[in-house]
Amino acid sequence: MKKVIVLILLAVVAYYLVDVFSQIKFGENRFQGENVRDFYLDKSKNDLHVSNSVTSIVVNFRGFDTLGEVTVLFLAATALGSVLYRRKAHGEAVLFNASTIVRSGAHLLFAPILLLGAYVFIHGHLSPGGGFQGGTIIATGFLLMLLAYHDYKVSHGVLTWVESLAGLTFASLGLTGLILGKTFLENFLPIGTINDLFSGGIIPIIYIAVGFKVGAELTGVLYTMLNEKEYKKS
Amino acid sequence: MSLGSNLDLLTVTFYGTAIALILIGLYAALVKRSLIKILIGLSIVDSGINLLLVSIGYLKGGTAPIFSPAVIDKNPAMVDPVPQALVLTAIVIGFAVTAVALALVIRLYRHHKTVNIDEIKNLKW
Amino acid sequence: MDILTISIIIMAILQIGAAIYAVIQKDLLYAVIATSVISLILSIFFYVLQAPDVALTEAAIGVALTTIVFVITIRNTERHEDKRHVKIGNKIIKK
Amino acid sequence: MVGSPVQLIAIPLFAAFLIPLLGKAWKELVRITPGVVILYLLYLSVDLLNYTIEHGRVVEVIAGWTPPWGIDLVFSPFSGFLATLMLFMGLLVWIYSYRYQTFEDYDDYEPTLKYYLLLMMMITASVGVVLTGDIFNLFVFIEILGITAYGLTAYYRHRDGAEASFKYLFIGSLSSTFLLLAIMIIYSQLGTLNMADIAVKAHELKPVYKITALVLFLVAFGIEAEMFPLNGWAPDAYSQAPAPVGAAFAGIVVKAGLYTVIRLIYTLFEVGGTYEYLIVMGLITMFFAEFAAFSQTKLKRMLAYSSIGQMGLVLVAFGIGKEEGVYAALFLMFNHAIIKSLLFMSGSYLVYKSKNKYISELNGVGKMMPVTSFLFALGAFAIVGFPPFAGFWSKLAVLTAAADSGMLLIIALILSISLIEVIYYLRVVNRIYFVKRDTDLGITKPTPQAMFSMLVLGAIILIVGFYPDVITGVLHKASATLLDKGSYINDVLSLSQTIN
Repeated sequence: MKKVIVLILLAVVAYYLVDVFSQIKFGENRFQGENVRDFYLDKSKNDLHVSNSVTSIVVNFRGFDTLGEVTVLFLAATALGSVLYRRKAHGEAVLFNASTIVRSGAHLLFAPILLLGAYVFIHGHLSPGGGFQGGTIIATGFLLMLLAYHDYKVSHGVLTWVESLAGLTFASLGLTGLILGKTFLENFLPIGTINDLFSGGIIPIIYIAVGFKVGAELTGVLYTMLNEKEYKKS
Repeated sequence: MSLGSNLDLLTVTFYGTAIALILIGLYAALVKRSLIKILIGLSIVDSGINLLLVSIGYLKGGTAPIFSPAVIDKNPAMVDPVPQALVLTAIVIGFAVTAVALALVIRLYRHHKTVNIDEIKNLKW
Repeated sequence: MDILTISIIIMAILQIGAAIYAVIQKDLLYAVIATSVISLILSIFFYVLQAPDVALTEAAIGVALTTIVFVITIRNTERHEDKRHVKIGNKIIKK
Repeated sequence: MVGSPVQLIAIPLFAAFLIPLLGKAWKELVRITPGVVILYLLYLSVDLLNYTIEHGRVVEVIAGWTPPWGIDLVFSPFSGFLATLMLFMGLLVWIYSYRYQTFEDYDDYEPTLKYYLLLMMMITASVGVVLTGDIFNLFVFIEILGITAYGLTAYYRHRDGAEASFKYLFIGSLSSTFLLLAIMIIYSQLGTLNMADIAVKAHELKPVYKITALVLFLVAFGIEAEMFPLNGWAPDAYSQAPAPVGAAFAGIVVKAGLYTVIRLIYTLFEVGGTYEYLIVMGLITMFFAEFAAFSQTKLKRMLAYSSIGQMGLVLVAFGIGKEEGVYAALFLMFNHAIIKSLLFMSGSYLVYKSKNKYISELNGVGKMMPVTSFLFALGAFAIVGFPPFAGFWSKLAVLTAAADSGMLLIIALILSISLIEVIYYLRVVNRIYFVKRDTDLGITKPTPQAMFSMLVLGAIILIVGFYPDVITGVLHKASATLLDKGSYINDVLSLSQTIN
């Protein structure tokens, strides 16, 4: 019975979705005159000197969204910790170590993965990638170590420091713009020449901060969840 | 790499796949009784939505919206970067919500020793 | 029809197939792996649609992190979907 | 003017990142900082509100890109009034939860840190929802609001919080899915995400897009605003969350949800029939919620259903439209925030020791906890609209607005549904004062902080009850602002620069 209702509901949704989207032409230039897309592309190249226009949108034009997004991750890590928190575990954790091959492999890969992550977020304004991508790559590096060594410890204190300082950098860069008489998150540094590493004013700095923050937060999330082990009754 | 010919066919493929994913995911989320299956359904819906959003931003013959040294002087047509930025946000938010949801599932399992929705019924559903 | 179009269509079919498999499969671990296949193909689609930034994000978050978080949950809970439990008094018996 | 609207968002975000570090220095700072931040924001907000009432709305541009290119925050008498109300309620909720006893059972540092962080960000996100002028930014704030609400609902380990939270999360995820779909349709057709710009261009939309987007928006926002039939999550979340959080849901979060519906219908789209739709949905919501509240045996669930019913009444008032309707709706929202929070705060102390929180366990508690019981009774009388309390004036305003528009049937329906409300509230008050105590449950005295918050709320109910003029001026101004769509668009878009 319930299935039938759901299927009818889905059929209605499907009908309208198909109806609407069949009228939106794929790959067609829909916007004439002034529009957000052309404005962003133009300003990204000429006013901000950032070659990756997705980065300039994420960090500058719609930087407020990104601040919110970083906050969502931060709060998700907080809420997750609050949900899974227990004062003390009962009994002994059931754990196993990965084989030697996996462990040495993980050890070997760990540093290159971190380096790759750092590369991705430092070059976020020049090439595809950025804080979110780089941060996630760094988190996967830590994930590898956490999986290979059951007793691999990530210091909670260090994570908190990195997370907080990166977040504070983001927020203070925004507020600095306000203090200097401009608007929140507005660029106040020289913009350099396009396609240089040092270009785009505060954009790369913010994206690097985002990279650190996302990396620390995702590592924290994974660490919290992985520590949620089965306990032997004792 | 550009998607030149057969634009009609590709329209059907991308939009169709995205809508199919949304519907399949919604079906799983609404019908299945396992909490984890419900969340799998929701994450499939997210995938569908993201695909739809990026497809809308595509421009025939456009390049990626990056002014790399190779293309900067040619002034090529570029795909719309705005939906890409939105999807970037949506993906990260989706992950955050999924992680919190799974933590809740673990907590529910600790209490009820089950993840079946029919057996977790202290509150009315 | 060029090779790119054909491969896109094949991948789309694979993706829908993976989605259906993820929904009907009773073993949750396999279902989760199927969702990670969806994300992988999605990431390729993003690349084809000239969205390399999104492709990178989806590859890292959708394929790697979401999957691992699901797997951790399944390891901490139960692996099969339709396990029935019978409550007798305070004890729960798994069938 | 002391500051700009963006500080209302930026400062708490800054503080949120700072608090984990402050906690390392002195643990008490984790509790104190959010309160100090909210107090400062309240000062800022009141100051801005005064400024806007005199000089018109303040549009804050972010990152130097004027609308419609960048994101903007709009602090008008309408949104500013709601933001101020939210911050004020947030401050009281913070005072109430300061060293709230059940939390002290978890005397650990970690849960305390998380509670205060989540609470502060929940308030900030609500303010953000109200202030933002960009539709995708609205989505981001709704997600922040969602995540904090899920975390706080599941805060207690010994209740069914996780279950309520999962339900909330499931419905919330569906809501954000629909919201994204709607944003996508709008963007694909209009190429803009700014609300004022959308309002200007909305007439260019083909009907099919317009209707589909409107329906998707209504479903998404209806979930946040607890509209029927999308409110199944609300009673569980209200009753399983810690008491201060329940008060915050009623006083703050619902207001943000309602605001989105109103902004959608009053500013974004003008489609024939939406006002009637609001009235019908409001009446249905009211009808079902009040009946459900009538049949509840647990106190907090009863209060939650009653809260949904009140939201239905607000929707009806907004549906009546015109200046009187909006004025009545805003007055109702104000009263609901004050009174329902008081009911949650005092009610949860009345059944503090009880495990199941049954209404029958309230028997005779009036003699044991005179002040708290008195405040609860005051709230109960005020919310059903007895004169001379605050609730009377708002109900009167709704009825006048309906009468002015000649909607006599609606008056009759509202009055008859209100009768149910009167019955079940009086039933509870009767139990508190006139039924002999038959349980041996002990009582817990409210902490001084909690007592302070409740007394402030009680005082406001009385003051507004006797001198409604203290608030009506602001409300008139706010409702006039909401209805003046042209000046909203003009104020936001006049800043615009063009592609050069």
